[in-house]
This record gives sequence, structure tokens and C-alpha cells, in this order.
Amino acid sequence: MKYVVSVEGDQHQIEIEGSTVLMDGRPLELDVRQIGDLPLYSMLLDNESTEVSVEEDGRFRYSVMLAGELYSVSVRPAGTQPAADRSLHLASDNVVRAPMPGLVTAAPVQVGDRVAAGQVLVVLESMKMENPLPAPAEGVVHQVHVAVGDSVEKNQPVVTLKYDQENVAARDDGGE
Amino acid sequence: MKYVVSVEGDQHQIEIEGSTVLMDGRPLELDVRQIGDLPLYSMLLDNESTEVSVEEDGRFRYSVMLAGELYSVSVRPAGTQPAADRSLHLASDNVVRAPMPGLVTAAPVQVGDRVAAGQVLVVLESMKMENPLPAPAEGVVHQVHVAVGDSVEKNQPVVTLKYDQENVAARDDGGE
Amino acid sequence: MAMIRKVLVANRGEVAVRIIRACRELGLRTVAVYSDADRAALHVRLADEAYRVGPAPAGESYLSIANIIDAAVRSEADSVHPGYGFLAENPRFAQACLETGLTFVGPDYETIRLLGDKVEARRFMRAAGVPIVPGSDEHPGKDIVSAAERLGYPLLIKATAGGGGKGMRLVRTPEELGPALELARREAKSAFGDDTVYLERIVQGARHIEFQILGDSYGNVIHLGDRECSIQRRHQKIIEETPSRALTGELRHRMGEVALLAGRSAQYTSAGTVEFLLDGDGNFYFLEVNPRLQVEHAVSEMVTGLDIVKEQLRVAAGRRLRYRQEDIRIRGWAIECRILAEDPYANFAPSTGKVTGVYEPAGPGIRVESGVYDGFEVTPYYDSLISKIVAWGETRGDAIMRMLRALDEFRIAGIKTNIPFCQQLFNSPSFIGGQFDTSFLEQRFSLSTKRRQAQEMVAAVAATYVEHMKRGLRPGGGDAATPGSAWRRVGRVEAVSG
Amino acid sequence: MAMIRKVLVANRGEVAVRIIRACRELGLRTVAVYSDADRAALHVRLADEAYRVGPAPAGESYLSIANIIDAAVRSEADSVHPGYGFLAENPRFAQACLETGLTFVGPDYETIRLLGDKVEARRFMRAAGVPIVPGSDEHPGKDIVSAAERLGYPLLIKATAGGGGKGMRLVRTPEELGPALELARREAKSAFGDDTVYLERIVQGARHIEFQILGDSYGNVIHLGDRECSIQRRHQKIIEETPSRALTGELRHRMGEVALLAGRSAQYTSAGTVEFLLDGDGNFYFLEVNPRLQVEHAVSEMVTGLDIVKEQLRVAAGRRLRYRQEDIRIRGWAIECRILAEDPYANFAPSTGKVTGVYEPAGPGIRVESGVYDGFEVTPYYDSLISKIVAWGETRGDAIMRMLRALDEFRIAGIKTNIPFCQQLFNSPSFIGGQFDTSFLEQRFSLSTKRRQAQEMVAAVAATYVEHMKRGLRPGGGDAATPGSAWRRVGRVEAVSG
Repeated sequence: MKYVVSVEGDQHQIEIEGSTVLMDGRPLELDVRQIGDLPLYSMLLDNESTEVSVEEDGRFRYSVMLAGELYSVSVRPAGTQPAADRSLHLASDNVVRAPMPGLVTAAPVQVGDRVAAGQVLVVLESMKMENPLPAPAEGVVHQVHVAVGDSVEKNQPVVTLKYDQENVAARDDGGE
Repeated sequence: MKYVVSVEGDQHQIEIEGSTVLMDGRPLELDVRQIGDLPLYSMLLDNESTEVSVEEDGRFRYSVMLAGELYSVSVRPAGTQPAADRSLHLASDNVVRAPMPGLVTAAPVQVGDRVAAGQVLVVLESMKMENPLPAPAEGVVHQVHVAVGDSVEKNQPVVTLKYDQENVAARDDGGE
Repeated sequence: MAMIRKVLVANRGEVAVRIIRACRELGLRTVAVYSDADRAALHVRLADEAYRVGPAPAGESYLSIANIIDAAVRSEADSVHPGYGFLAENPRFAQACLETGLTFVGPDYETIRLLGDKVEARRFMRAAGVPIVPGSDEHPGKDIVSAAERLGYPLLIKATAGGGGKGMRLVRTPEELGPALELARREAKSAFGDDTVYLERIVQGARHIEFQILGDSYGNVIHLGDRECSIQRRHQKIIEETPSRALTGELRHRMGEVALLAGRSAQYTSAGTVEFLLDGDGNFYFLEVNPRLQVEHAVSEMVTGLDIVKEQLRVAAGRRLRYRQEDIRIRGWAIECRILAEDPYANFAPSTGKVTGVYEPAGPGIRVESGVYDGFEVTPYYDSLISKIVAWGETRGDAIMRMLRALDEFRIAGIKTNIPFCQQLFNSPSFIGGQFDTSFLEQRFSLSTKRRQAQEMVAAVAATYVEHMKRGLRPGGGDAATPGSAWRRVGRVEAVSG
Repeated sequence: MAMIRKVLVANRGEVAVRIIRACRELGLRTVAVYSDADRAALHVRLADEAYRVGPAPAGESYLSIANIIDAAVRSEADSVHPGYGFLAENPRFAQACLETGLTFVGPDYETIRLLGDKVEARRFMRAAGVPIVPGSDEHPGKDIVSAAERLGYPLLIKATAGGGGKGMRLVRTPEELGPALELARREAKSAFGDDTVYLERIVQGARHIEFQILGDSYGNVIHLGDRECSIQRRHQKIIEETPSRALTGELRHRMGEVALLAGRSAQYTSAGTVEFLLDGDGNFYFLEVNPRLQVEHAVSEMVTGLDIVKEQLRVAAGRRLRYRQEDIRIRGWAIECRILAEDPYANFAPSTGKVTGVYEPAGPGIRVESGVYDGFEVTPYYDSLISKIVAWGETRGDAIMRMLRALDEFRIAGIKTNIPFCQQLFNSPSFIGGQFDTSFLEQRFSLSTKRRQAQEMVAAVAATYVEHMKRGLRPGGGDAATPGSAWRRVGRVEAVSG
């Protein structure tokens, strides 16, 4: 089975066949064990022992934590198109969600406001800290879903923005 | 719901109703949390905090480990008969099973031999130690299921014995 | 003073566990308190008794003096250990314990009031001849804005009832003052139930040096050496060590003497911490005294061999300190790293959720103080500190290498932590060289994004493997549910011990 | 000698993990070896590289010199640490390493041969003026049965290649001799691949006292004090401590001198242990020298602050010992408890299976050396030692209280362990009073079955609760799948962070 894999932007051809992996054509012996039922894998790659945590964050997209470094990897079967992926990525980005549960202690923006990248949309109190939620890019406030005093759950939408296309493109490159 | 509970031979009437337990008529506040999906329970009984491991070993029978002591407890709904339990208990006891996986390094008894309680039926090598498996009570060797050199799995039958009734009774009392 | 037989621990998390352990080792009975968020927390599981003190929000449970005292009465505890945070520095709580006939394991409430009120404490220490940092409190009459002008920017907003960086804010320009005051007051309110704040001048390039002191009711006060806590984020300590690289023997001696002066003049009992700022020229300024057990007390224990919590309990029971200053011998070096439930890749946003798996490091020279376990729920209600790793070594280098080894072994699934951040920190030349001050982390250090070809390749293969398994393709006739078994020959082990 | 950069650890379990940790802390690369039973073992997970050396049975993997050497060559390791057990005391292995150009982290093979052969060692030490226990080896000509008659019963069968109690058997009567010899030889064969045995007279009421020694290639030998290991079952140590309650300062000094004499006369390098028997009258007899790292080395590390494994690696790299005898200072007391996968309620039968959950104790003064984790498979192929708890305290009493605290916290599901047995042991007056010898455990101690009304009531309720839940009865509209949530109000926490 062949895959097109991009790590931090670089593309690789990876083929998995039995316990052999072809990495851009170079054969490697692979032996993997999952630890319990955790997203944690003990890997022997040509006898190099590493333990990696692999978490899916969106279709074809994975966050891989390895030796204290985080790598964002996208994997798609050779032949399929990345387009679907991008559009999905884009859509989800219009909505600013709460990164953690907490209490809304400030919501300074109004529907219709134009906000700059990084401008604070909402302040969440969680774990005794004030956590400002910034706008990911310049745009216009389309909806404000919460009010001061609300307690929100993780991933609950707090504000919906409208972006101009070029910003999205720019951000995507940055985000890769 | 009412239960007849015997611990190490003593009988108790226990009734569970919501978060209240009636222990021989005495009411206690009970709050239990299972730890993960382990057979481990954090119990608050009238605010006394204990952590107990509860493992089922046979119908209505439980082994409870608590503060470094092991208690064998039998629980049956008020009204039901303990008989069923005993017969089950008895049947299983004719067969001497391997308490752990290992390698048979000796099998000194023959079919038809009369063996005394504690007499070695089979020697299993496991974890680099020789582990003699003794007869639980006096009886006659009915079947020998293994031979020297066999590797056996946990709970695999090694010898089947035939007991005289009084021994069984005696052993059961001891076993309570 | 009364005999201590049964101790109520008025706290949660790792420090509650720490205190319960000390009590057990002294043969004392322990009473835990818990909010609805903590019924299955480790401190509840390990205590002899446990009482509910309210719903999840701290204000209605761990900060409720009435509920805690009520639990103490119901449990017939004879004493209360407050830990740190929550009510530890609240003199009304200490007083309530006293009036209920409970021995409070800490200094008496007048001392707590004096020292807990940072402004009061600064006045007292100045009078005692201890150098302090210029602040708005020196001219109480003036309003805070003109005080800011006089001190000059940048400056620091501090909560009068403060501690642990809560309610603390850096202000660079007059424009920032207003909003910063608002945030600081709100944080102070939620952390201490008191939103009074004051301003302090910033000591440029300062290092945070503190001394652990211990006092008894007979006027004996000793110190257990210094600790350096300059590695801070948002005014919250992340890494602490003892001894400090920054002190010469002579300077250490002088600061130690001042720490003892501070302790003695306050007739200090129990464990406390005298905090200083040390500038580049070797001038040091009194910051505050924390009249309680300190988060980082463990590093001092590692090099001295003392158990500070046990000593607190002994002196609270009216016994004399078991040590004189000359008994205190420092062996080796100890460093602490705070493991926080924060995502270093998302601007350190708090990370909550169920811990689905955890493996904490162990072995030689490693001490872990933790409140988490497999299945534990990390909630948004409390501090993000979930665990502390303390590494001891014969030298500072040994301790750092041990810490790196330990951080590398740490596994936790279900929540994000600052571990990757800490790993890079302990690898940074500035930290290894001891070249840092309190501004280091925020001004001269950032999470590296350097490329590592070899690792990127491994990451790529790992992600591909998982995607491959997800698609149910099973090379070697394996089973996608347990990918591990899909590879290689199946050893006799599966056959035997399945 | 060669530089050491990459170390192959020729072992498994907790000791392999221990050695890997020391290597990492020295910045050395590590190579693990594993059998098919251990692919996912902790030592494989923590090493930089890992090589398969054969199927599960030790004889075909961890005991295969050819396979281990092959792995060392393939991995381009420059050195090999053997740990304890397996090939650690096999001179042919040490020699094979040397001939392959690998630095063997241990004494040279002639020394191992001399000391590993218990009979040879006894002859050598007797010549050096060290007192030894009478044995069948003193008249080699005679056959073993007449030797037994001459020594008198009871006596001890020992494997010439022995260690760790393997192949050791107590013989009370002439009738027992034959069968016992058979068992002992079979055990010795499977443990060391050598079934030669000899007989030793029993020293009545003896305590087992040993000294940890360290030597370098320049003739320097020091000792790190004594260890008492009299608490044994089936000749296997279960609890070790330092210092020993049984030694006066004068006796400790004399035995230490003899230990150094033994080490120097053998021109000993690396870490080793000189074992003695001490009788009730203060007479001591040389038992053997273990030319390797000892299971219980950690207690000596806790009181001296040294890292014995790191020192082994340094001297193996040709460096001088970093310590002179006068540098060694003993601080406090340390006790080790071996956690074994054995069922104390089933005559200590080995217990195997998957560890479905484990919580190991931590906190002040507690060091855990372990090879298990949640999901780890305990197999029948190897030693039953899964974990070691070491407790340090300022006094012996403090250390015992800490150990009890730690054992009480230990949680492990999926396998049985000897923890309940150890808890009762540390609570026994004889142990606390230091009144024991090597026969204590088997002759004067047994697992109590004393009744505890209060606990029996709790046990009854617990079992009833589980049965009740099993029947799917759900008071308060709870959910039997997660009984916990069936009780009490559901706190806001579930609502927020579910």
C-alpha cells in the first residue's frame, strides 16, 4: 500500500508491505507495538527504538509527538487528492472554539466588528488563569455564541468569523 | 435488595438501598467509585475511606483484598439456597489445575494411586522455580493429564482425583 | 499545645497527597476533603477518611472556611494542615481553626495576617532593617495611577493577598495599566477572595532567590539553605533548584542571615519561605515571606535529608525543632520541574480531560510528587499543576541529566502537558550554564521548531502506520484492533500466557 | 582501555531499565536485547536501539552468548553491561566480549571465573586468610554422600556456579539428600547451564551480612558499607537494609577490612559484593563474592549518594574511582523490599498474566526500580521479581514507616504479588526489633489470618456492592457499567469536562 506523506511541508513516498517499509524507495524493517490501548506506539525502525504518540486531528492529518518534539503529518493514499482535506480544514477554521472548558469572563467584540489577527475575541477563565482567545486571522465577526458568565465546554464554538480568501491561504501556509 | 453474606464463615444480613446500606440492620452511608475499569473500588463507608480489590472466584463467591488482608466472601440474595454454589465448588475441585503456566518437570503419580492430602502430584517449573502441585485432600488418582516435558497453560487440568465425601466436607469448611 | 493524632488536610492534588504521606509515616490518621470534582482524586483514595465540602468551584468548597471547619468537626480531627494555596495564607481560616479548638499546622494567624498582607509585610521588614523593592505602598495616601507614574514603567501589579503569581501582571506602558489592573483584580479575587493590589518597581535582570526557614514555638528559627526560582512563566515558577548557581558562599551566608532575621523578628513558627530578588550587582531585596509549605519544598528536602512536612507537624504539636543550624548539611544538588496540564503548542492553554494512561518516571535520584493516575479527570476548576519531578544529583550536571532522563520517560495520554517545553528548557545552553534571570523564559526563550530529518522520517512512518492500520489492511494476517500483533512472528509467549 | 559510547545491556526487567537509565544520564547510547516474550518490555521501550536475541526461553535468548555477542556486533556497541543473573557471572561471556573487542562492564573474566566458581573462591579466600564455612569442597576427593556424613545434618546444597538462591536446597536428613540433589541440579542447570553442586555446613542462627565493594584498574578498592539480607525465603533475599542492626561499629569496621582484603587479593575491579554469615557470637564467615551488580545495590546508593552503575561504567572505561574510602559517608537508613509475582495465599506460586493496571508508590524517600507498566505481560520464563521498593529514612524507624506507607499505596491488577506478605513482615515485632536471622522467615513467621471485624464488614459490603451491581440493579438511575456514577449527585465536573 502506497502513501503520499507530508511532514512539516516536505513530501515523502511511503509504502508499507508486511514488516517492510519503503521510505522514498529505501527499505526499512518496521516492528510496532501499541502500548495498552493508548495512542502510544513502541517502534523499532531498523532496530532504532522510539516511542511515539500519534493523534489524529482531522481527516488524513496526524500530530506525532516524538522525543519532545511535535510533528504535524498528513497521510493520504497515493492517487487521492489533498483538496478535500484543505476545504475541510478551511471550513472548520471559520469557527473559533474554546480550547478548554471554562468560564467566559469577557467578550469584547460585537457582530460586524472587523478584527485583526491576534485580537482578543473572548476571555476564558480556566485553571485559575485568564485565557484570551485571539482571532486566528484578520476578518469580520459573523456571530458571537457566548456571553460573559457562560460556562463553556471544550470545543464549544464561541465566535464565528468571516475571512478574506488571501488571509486563509496565507494562514494555511503558515499552519503547515 | 437484601443479601445473605458470609465472611470467613460469619453470616451477615446486608441490604442495599440507594446510597444507604443496612448492615445487620445498622444503616451506613455508602459511596463507591470504580478506579478505571479495574476490579478496584474506592469506598467511603460513613466517610471511612478504603480501597478494596474485589475479584469473583466462582458463582456468589468473591476474594476481597483490603489493607493487606485477603477475605473470602460469599454473597447470595436472601431466599436463594447456597446448595447450588457448593455443588459447583465441589465439581471443580476434582480436577487439580496448573496455578500458572509452566513446564512439567516431574509427574510421580499413576492412575489408581491413593494419595494423601499435600502429596505432590506434579512438579511445574515456572519463573525458574520448581513448583510442586499437591493433592488438596486424600483421594485416588483418576486421571493424569500431563507428562514430563509438557508445557501447560494456566488452569490447564493436570490430574483428576476422586475424593471420599467426608474429605470434601472437611476441606470445604477449611476453605471458608 | 495539643497532641496531634488526626489531621485534616484542607487541600487537594499533589500537596494533599504529600501531606497525607507524611502523616501516615508518623502514624497519624488522615482526613481528606473533596469537592464534587475530586471524589475519586488520589488524596481521597489515600486518606483514612474523606468528607465532601461542596461543589467543584473552589469558592464553594476548598475555599469555604465554614465547610472545611465543619468537616473537621464532623471527623473529630484535632488538627488541620492547609498545604499551599486555597486557605493556606488566610488568617481568618487559621483563626477559625484555633477558635474551634483545632491545631493549625502553620504559623499563628497574626503572623499569617502580617505576612500574608504583602504591604504590611514590606512595612514590617523595612522596619526590621531588611531591604525591600520600591512600591506604591510606601506612600499609601496617593492613588495608584500617580504612584505608577512615580515608580516609572515597566512595573508590576501584585495582589496584596497574593502568592504563586496569581493576580500578578506586568505593565509596560501607562495605557496597559487600566486593563491590567482589571485582569489582576479579577484573578486575585478568584484566587484569594480579595482583589486588593499594589505596584512594585521592576528590578531589572533580577534572579529569584528564596530561603526555606523552619521555626518552633520556643524562638528557634533555622534555614535549610537557598532555592533559585528564576525560571518563571506568567510569574509562575516552573523550575526550582538548590543550591543556586548565582550565590557565592559569602552572599549565601549574608542572605541566610537576613532570612533568619526576618523569621526571628516575626517570631516565626512552622515552615516558611523568605523570598528575595537578587540583581546583577549582588544587591538583594526582600520580596515576601510565604507563611506556609512551598510548592518547591521538596528540593530542600532532597539535599538536606529533612522531611519539612513532618517537622511542621512536630512543631505544631509543641515540640522543639530537632535540628540546630549547624546540623543542616547540604548534599549534592536538587532540581524540581513542575508538570502542568497546559499545551505548550497552543500558547499554554489549560488542557483538561480524562487521563487515559500515565507512566511517571522513577529510579535513582528521581522523586515524583503527583496527584494523577490512570483514569483521573483533570478539571478546569483548579491549578494546572498535576505533578512535580524532583531530580537529585551529586552535581548540578548530574541532576540536569537525570531530569532530562526522567522527562524523556514520562508518558501521559488524554491531556497535554508542558513536558516538551521543559525538555527544551533543560537542554538550553543558558539554563545549563546557569545564565538566566526571572525574565529569561518570556524574553529570551521560545519553543524551538528546528527541523530534525531523522525524527521527521520516524514521525512520517508512525503516522502512515496508524493510517494504514485504520484502513484495516492487515499485513502478515494481523489484527487491526491490536496492531502490535500484526507484525513479526508471534512468540511462544502468546501461546503460553495468553 | 577503550572509550565507552554505546552500551549493550545484556539483561531484561528492572535491572536492564536501571542500567539504561544510568547510561542515559551519562549521555551514553543504549542497546537493549529482547526475547520474543519481551518485545514490549520497558527496557526495550526505553533503549535507543533494540535487537531480538531469540525465543522466550532464557536458554535460547538471554543466556545465548552467541546471540548476545551477535547483537552487540550488529549494533556496533563498544561495551556490554551484563546486569545480574543470566550471563553476568559467566566467565566465558566476559571472555567472548573481550575477544570481540567489547568492553565488559565488570571484573575481568579470570576474576569472574575464580569467584564465580564458589569452590574455587572458597579455596582462594581461605588461602588469603579469610574465614570460611566448612564444606564438602575442602576434601575434593571424597564423594558427596560421605562428605555429607562428615559435615552432619542439616546442611545446604549449593550450586558451584550459584547465586540468588537458585539451585540451593536445605537438607535435614540423609533421606532427603538424594531427591534434593536432583532438584538442586535441575534448578542450577536451568539457571546457570551448569549443574555442579557442593555441600556447606549450616551456621545456626546466622545473619546474612554483605559489603558492597568498588574497585578500579589501578588497585584501588573501597567499600560502601554493609547490607543485611537475612530476610530470605527459599534462600532468596526478600528484604535488604543498610546499615545492619546487628553490627557494632567495631565489628562493622573489622568486616569491612576483611571485605577490602578479599577484594584487593582478587585485584577486584568494578562493583562486587562480599557476603558473610554472622553467628550469634559475632563470628563471621566468608560466603562468596558476587562479581557483579547486586539486586540490592540501591540501598547502598541511598545512604551514600553514589551511583554504583555509573561508577561501574567509569572504571570500565579505564578511569580511576572518584572516591576514597574516607569520602564515603553514610546518611540515614535504607531498606529494600522485593515485589515478586507470587501468590502468598497459594504457597507463593508464581503468578503470570497481563498487568491490567498498576500504581506504584512515590513521594518522599521512596525509590522504585521496576520493569512493569499497565499492559505489561508477566510470563513464566523469567525470575518473578517485577519491582523493587527502596525506602530511605533518617532512622530505621522512619524507613520502615515509609516502606509500610509505600506498600499500602501499591496497586496492581492482573497478577498476584507478595505485597500482603511484605506488609505483615514490616509490621512484625521481630522485624521492627531487628530480631531475626536467615531462618526467621521460614521458621518463625507465617502469614497471619487474624480476624478484623471492622475490615470484614467492609469486605462484606464491597463484595455485596459488586454482586448488586452485577445484577444490574441501578439505584439512583445509575449505570452498572460504571458503578461509580450510580451513586450520589453527579457533580458539575461531569457536565463540563466529560
